[in-house]
Amino acid sequence: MKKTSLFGLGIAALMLLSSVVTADTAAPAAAPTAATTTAPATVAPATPAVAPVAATPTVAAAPAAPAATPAPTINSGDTAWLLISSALVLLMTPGLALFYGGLVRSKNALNMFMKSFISMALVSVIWVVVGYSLAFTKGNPYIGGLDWAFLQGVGLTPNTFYGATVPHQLFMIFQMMFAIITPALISGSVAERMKFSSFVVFMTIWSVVVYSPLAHMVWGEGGYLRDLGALDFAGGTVVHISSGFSGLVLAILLGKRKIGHNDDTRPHNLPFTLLGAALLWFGWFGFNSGSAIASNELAVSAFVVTHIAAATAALTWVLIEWVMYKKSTALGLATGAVAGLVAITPASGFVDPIGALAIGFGVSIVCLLGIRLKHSLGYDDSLDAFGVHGLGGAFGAIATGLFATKAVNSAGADGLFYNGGTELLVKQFIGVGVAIAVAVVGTLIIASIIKLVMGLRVDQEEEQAGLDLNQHGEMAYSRLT
Amino acid sequence: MKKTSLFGLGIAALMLLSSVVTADTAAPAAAPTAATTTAPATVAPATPAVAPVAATPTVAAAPAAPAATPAPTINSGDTAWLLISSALVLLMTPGLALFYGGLVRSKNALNMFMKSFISMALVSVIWVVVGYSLAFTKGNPYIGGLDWAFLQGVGLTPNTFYGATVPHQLFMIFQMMFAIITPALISGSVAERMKFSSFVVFMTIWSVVVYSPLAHMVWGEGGYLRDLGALDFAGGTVVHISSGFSGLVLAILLGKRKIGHNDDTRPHNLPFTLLGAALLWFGWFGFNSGSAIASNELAVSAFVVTHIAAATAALTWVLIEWVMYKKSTALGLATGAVAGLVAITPASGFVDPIGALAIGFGVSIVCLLGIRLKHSLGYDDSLDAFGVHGLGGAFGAIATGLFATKAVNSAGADGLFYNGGTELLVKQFIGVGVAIAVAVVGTLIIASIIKLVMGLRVDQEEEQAGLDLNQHGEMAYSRLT
Amino acid sequence: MKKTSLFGLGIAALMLLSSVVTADTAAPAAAPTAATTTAPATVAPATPAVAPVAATPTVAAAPAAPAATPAPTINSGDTAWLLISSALVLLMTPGLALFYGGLVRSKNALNMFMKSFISMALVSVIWVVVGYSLAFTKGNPYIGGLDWAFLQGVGLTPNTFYGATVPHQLFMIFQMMFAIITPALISGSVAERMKFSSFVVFMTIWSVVVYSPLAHMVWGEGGYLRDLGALDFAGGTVVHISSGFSGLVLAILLGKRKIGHNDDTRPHNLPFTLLGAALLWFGWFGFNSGSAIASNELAVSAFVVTHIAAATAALTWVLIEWVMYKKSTALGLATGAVAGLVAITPASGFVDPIGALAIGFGVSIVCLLGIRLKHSLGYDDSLDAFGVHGLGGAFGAIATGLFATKAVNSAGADGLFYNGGTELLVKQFIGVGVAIAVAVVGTLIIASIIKLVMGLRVDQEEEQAGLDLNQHGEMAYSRLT
Amino acid sequence: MKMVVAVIKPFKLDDVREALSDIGVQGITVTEVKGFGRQKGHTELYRGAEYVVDFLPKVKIEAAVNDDLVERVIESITKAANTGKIGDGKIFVFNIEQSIRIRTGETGNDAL
Amino acid sequence: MKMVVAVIKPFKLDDVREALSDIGVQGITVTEVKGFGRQKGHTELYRGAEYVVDFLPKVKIEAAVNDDLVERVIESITKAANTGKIGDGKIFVFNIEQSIRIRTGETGNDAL
Amino acid sequence: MKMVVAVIKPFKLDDVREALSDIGVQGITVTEVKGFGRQKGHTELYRGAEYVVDFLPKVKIEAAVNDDLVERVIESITKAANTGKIGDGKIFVFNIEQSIRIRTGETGNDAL
Ligand SMILES: Nc1ncnc2c1ncn2[C@@H]1O[C@H](COP(=O)(O)OP(=O)(O)O)[C@@H](O)[C@H]1O
Ligand SMILES: Nc1ncnc2c1ncn2[C@@H]1O[C@H](COP(=O)(O)OP(=O)(O)O)[C@@H](O)[C@H]1O
Ligand SMILES: Nc1ncnc2c1ncn2[C@@H]1O[C@H](COP(=O)(O)OP(=O)(O)O)[C@@H](O)[C@H]1O
Repeated sequence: MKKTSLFGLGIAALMLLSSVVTADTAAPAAAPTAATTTAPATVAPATPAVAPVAATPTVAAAPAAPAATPAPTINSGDTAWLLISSALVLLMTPGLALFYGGLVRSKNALNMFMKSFISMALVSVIWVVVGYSLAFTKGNPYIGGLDWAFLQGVGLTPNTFYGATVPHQLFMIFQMMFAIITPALISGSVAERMKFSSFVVFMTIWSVVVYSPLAHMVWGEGGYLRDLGALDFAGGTVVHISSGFSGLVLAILLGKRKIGHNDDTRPHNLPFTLLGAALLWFGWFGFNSGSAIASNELAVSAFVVTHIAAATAALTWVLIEWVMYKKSTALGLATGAVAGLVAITPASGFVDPIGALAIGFGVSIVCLLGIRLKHSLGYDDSLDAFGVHGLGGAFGAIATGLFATKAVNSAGADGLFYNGGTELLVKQFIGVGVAIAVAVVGTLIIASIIKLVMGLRVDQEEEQAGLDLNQHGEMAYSRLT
Repeated sequence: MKKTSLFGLGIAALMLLSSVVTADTAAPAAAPTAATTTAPATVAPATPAVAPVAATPTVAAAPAAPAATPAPTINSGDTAWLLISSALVLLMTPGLALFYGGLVRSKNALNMFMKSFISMALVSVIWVVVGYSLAFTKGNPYIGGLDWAFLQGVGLTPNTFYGATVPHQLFMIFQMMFAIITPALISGSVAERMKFSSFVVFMTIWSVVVYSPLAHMVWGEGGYLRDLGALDFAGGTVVHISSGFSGLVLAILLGKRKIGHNDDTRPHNLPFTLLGAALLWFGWFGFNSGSAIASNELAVSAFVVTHIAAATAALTWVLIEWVMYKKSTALGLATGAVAGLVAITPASGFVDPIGALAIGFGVSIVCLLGIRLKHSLGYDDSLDAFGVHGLGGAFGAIATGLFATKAVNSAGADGLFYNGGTELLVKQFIGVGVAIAVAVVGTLIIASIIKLVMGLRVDQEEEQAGLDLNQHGEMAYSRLT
Repeated sequence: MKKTSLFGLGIAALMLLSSVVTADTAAPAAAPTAATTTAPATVAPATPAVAPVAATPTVAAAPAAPAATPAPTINSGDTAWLLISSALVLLMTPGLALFYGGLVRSKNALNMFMKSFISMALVSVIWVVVGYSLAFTKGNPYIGGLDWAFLQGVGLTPNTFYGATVPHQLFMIFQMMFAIITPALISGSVAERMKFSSFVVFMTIWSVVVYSPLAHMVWGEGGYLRDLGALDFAGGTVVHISSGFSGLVLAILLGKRKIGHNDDTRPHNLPFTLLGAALLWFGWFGFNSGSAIASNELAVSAFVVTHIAAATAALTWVLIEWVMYKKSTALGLATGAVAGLVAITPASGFVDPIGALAIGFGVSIVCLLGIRLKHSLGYDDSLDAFGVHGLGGAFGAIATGLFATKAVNSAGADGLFYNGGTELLVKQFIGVGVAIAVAVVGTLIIASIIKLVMGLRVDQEEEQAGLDLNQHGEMAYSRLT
Repeated sequence: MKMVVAVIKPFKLDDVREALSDIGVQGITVTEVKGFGRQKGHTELYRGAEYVVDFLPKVKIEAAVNDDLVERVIESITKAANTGKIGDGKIFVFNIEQSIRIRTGETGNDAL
Repeated sequence: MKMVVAVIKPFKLDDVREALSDIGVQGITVTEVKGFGRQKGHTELYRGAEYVVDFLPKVKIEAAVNDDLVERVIESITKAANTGKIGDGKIFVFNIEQSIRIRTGETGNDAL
Repeated sequence: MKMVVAVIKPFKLDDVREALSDIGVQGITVTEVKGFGRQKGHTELYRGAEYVVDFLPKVKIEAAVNDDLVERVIESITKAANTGKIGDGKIFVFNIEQSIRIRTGETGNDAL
């Protein structure tokens, strides 16, 4: 019975999807080579080609070439950097698993690991089947088409729109790694109580109906926010706002964990959390710097500001703690670093080191205060996916509107503090608003249906015994020799 | 007394070796630059240069250059990718240590770690002294010579046969990392009972008399299986079949662990195992994609299919578990992922994403069923090195004969499902057969001699107390504050 | 009150600093492009440009180009390798945290982690503000100037002196990672008793007044030891001698830990230590090989000798243990590997594989014996930062004077064993002497002042309860489910 | 004085602790233990095979109390730790011959 | 009722548990402990130096049993845990004044 | 024979062990426990918020001794474990009805 209804749900979702999709996919998804010339045309001076800019600031010769290039050539250095960047971004998901896994009680540790690791298995396959196609074929402004389903047509020659010097498949797999970590981030809000099966079903649908469309709007050819000129270099809206706000909605729908007054809910293994934070930091270089889709000046700049923002945010967090409590915590340092990385993500291709210092400093204040909201408002954002990724991502997206400068990326724009007026800032707010809307509405619908069909939460006894045992039939540690 | 006999054994092995070797090393191992022209000549259209193909499918211009190139030039992008790939493959061995270490009881944890880590120390030195030379100098079809012993003549200019655009030493060190992890894999079959000293002696001899010859046959210039046209892009036979089947033989020779009916033998730290799986997955990108010996389309293709196979296999495994038990385990996901990575290894330079889906799907079924064999047949393949690497490697090698396509790699061949007939499939079976034969016979002989001379197994009391204490004089954890 | 005095201390330090600095910064720090022509002039044949050699042995054409190159061009392969190398070196600091963290009792684990992680936050910001500028602007032979404070003028075009083919910011961030790990290394000498706040203050001042000047002398344009011709490819003096000897001084000033006769002070988690060693090894490829500032033959050579030295040292250590105790320890293997990596660091751009074997073999003997000194001399170098990094670094620097060969790096020199006479050896001794002097004097002054102002050590009760709780308000593990 | 020892389900610790505190028990000592009893262990999975783990994590509480508090302590624990399901655990009462507070040297009931 | 407490070598736990189960002991509670005794600790190595660790991992078993079962319990444990080597451990017997099954409120022998 | 049970501060274990050894106690068994008592737990920090952890790590020592050694054992522990600060812990004495050395089958005082 339950199975049937679930199946029905799947069909419904797919139908919904195809109705959105088919309208536009009939229109010429076009030869990918034609895309480059089109893109600049429609976006003109006001609308920069965001993340995968072929023309980096210092390469003045680039615009001269378009007509002459019959077949784009692979650049081995760019390819090397994007290959390793893809691997680095993949590593972030186990990093996240460690980060989250260390923060829960040991009886729920494997469940946290699994809610990240399953994404590596599941979303990868979804991405091959439809996800990449829905996100990156031309389609309409809100979603791509199905032309690239099962990676048909996604070959080893470059797609000049997305990356003129690397094989198209490489861009595809790099983007896959983003699609993997995003739903895994959500698991931080639902820790210690959400059914594994429900989370997996949620992740499946969410990846298709929330992530892919949002990625399309922000990064896809002809995407609404891209064409609007809202800047998101490496996924502040697509990855962090979307996961953070979806987490918040889920946390509210799930309700609070059953925790006694004096129950010991402390992190069971902070060294894991620190190692996880380190792997996230390490991998984030691929995330942000790899988003230059080249091994060039822009990649270097993104690398540098990413690191500076992470360091500054980490330092800011522990300094605040020091002022408040005369103690500096390891978790605070780790949380600050992650917050800094989140906030710099959308900005990383557009700001300079000074901007990075400012963003890193600001985000720790925002997140540290933001996390306290849950105590007063009463939702159980267990591991602060919303507090760090939702708020940090929103802060970063808006800060991009303040600190962006064409001195770093001529394909970007100038922010408020760099003589750019409020134009970019307004677009950034629109970007944030759209991302929040898509995430909240999408999650509300998906989660409500799942709640109805199969339930969202383990029963109380299972919660007390720990999710590892009853959801996975395993325990993280065996103690007797 | 024991020492003397061991010494004798060493001498005997070396003599045996040199008799095989010397026959051919007198023949011109030739100036490395001459090799390129020779290689294509002998292998002609029917015999593709396997892993290190200079000419990738899309680079049509490549064949035009041969005569004009007086000194091959280093490509910085290719070099960068192979440098980082080498580092990635090295990281797999600690990854394996974590994977295995987490699976045993805590009293044997360090022993598992050591059986991997020691390979990083020991096999590296062996490789410098004789291993690389025996594997990659021209020699005869079954083993190379000693020309490159102590890396004499292995310099910083490219060896055009093995990699025309990277320093020869880089190819050497990349291959070293493969030689390191392979004997470490075996330790999974002998967990919790094999003497450390015996394992070290075994590893030393095995590396020289099993690994190097097999690597020579499959990848070495003039190697038997290479010239036959059996395909093994990144080591399905050399690494996985060889270690898996050697593990099986050792497990049988050792006998079962002494374990009481209700003894708690559960993994003592599954988060370690998951982290290990993640590092393996991460490092495997270097393993497979680095085997293109260039940062080009082939590397990208190998990267993509590697990831897809891993993800698909992981997903398949947990789905089977779900169907069987309504639970999905973390260990299952990790095991599936590793099985997928194993199976795609030989195929990674020859199949497309659809082939990767198929291979990933198939291998989890094979391994999940295969592992059950040990319960019925009664050997104690403790951590399933045979079940995952032996069976998975064999499956992958055979599947290469089904799914290989020249559309991905013109230097490869077409498999059964890609209009290639059974020709390739037959060669693949031969490759599998040879690898099994070499591994089984080699291990039988080496292990039997060691058993006689110094014994293979710790005594019962040591086994009960745990190997960490009596083999290493340490314990993994101290509990009292 | 204490705050005020600390503030005064900061002011004083800065004033001292500026007096040293200002003398020279008035002089033309010059347009960076002019630097290349100057550098060769002053250093002539006898004084090689050390680490960042533009001219690698095989690139004979390099010197011909200077006049013709109007704007240096970015090489994507070199950039890719330096990007990933920077990430790799960053990862070493968490690796170190794991290495050290696993070695202490669990009640002090987070404190060890924090003493490394804080450096990622703190020193990064210091480096941006003044550190890089003090180390790498031209300045005088002992310290650079403030021209590049806040990274003003450190842009995305190459600085031809430090790296002609990569953006200047990339060289800056690569060097930042070295500045981060160095003070973290010191924490191994002060484990389980030094106040976190005092360590942070120490680290801040030390980074500015010890690290930056030393880096300037060894690597900076016009630096004293660089111009002298003392060789330190990747930081044997700057990183390892400086941290090791500073650690020794601190350990003596702090006094011994309060430990009962039979207190259990065993490592609380050796798997962490092993994982940490693995991450160090992995990251060290970036450290040494990245120091070629290019993806070329020199990078490959550095990679190869780095690995060989690590492996040989690890093997040597466990063999010595085997001879002494018929046991080989995991900690011994890890310690040996790190010692090997330390010793090869200064030599890595100058020696060949045979030199690497010798250095790896020698350093384990030196460190194994050296560590015993503490038992007889009575200082509590808790985790042997001095024993491994101080002694190992000194050994490596001197060994560079023995094994260096121009066959590997024409910009280097020939050592005693390669027909170079004692010239280089003498310079190496000078380099070692200067590094020790700067470290010891600097640390003595800084630590003495801190001791006076705020104390160095936690009180006895805090030490007994463990530093995690009272310094950080957290515990590493929670045990009750 | 009596030592009341209770072996209970781990997640009930907090309830029991509070219940004891409510009736004036000033201190307890808690140990993590593994219990074998009528409540059979659970099955776990290992690479596609099921197997039984025959013990369960339990928590042992030790409370030294004044003789006249014993009955109320038993009652409190019984109530707070009860789920009605098998495996709720046991209470055992032992006689304490002497008790000393280390800090002060106080003995007997004063030491509790 | 008596509480039979045995401190044994960890790897003997399974044997002892089975032996007790064979003679009808329905439940036991097990704790990991460190033992100091005549059996000296072992030496371990730390960076080329040897040092003594003076305790050994042991397992403590607690079985509450009917008075008339005590002797057989002692006998079973003695037999199952015996290796004949130093450090095999001890058995101590205590008197239980009361026992209660939390789930049912049963007391005395019925509670075991 | 008596079983002297002491709950002490963890870092005092070594001192207590040595003190006991000095007066001829041949063996002890040690367990890590969590203590709730008058000594309030400590505060910890979690992402910018403070919270109270209401238990403290303690160590439980069990020493079975000859009747006439009991007083000296108590004295030794009291002295060695004393810091004068709250939370130093307690000593409880129980009666042992029987004791057996598993290895030899010796009973009574000979078994200790
Ligand atoms: N005879 C016994 N002696 C010591 N501990 C016991 C005994 N019987 C049960 N226990 C402990 O009590 C726990 C619960 O007992 P069990 O028989 O499973 O259920 P119930 O308490 O409902 O009868 C066991 O897990 C074990 O720790
Ligand atoms: N007097 C004692 N009180 C409590 N526990 C003891 C005592 N003596 C020994 N034990 C426990 O019994 C274990 C074994 O004792 P030991 O003296 O080593 O050997 P044996 O049991 O062969 O006499 C010790 O490790 C300790 O845990
Ligand atoms: N009534 C009790 N029963 C069992 N254990 C107790 C009792 N009271 C205290 N303890 C143990 O003794 C420890 C110290 O007691 P506490 O009241 O904090 O300080 P003090 O020993 O100075 O009176 C507690 O942490 C607890 O483990």
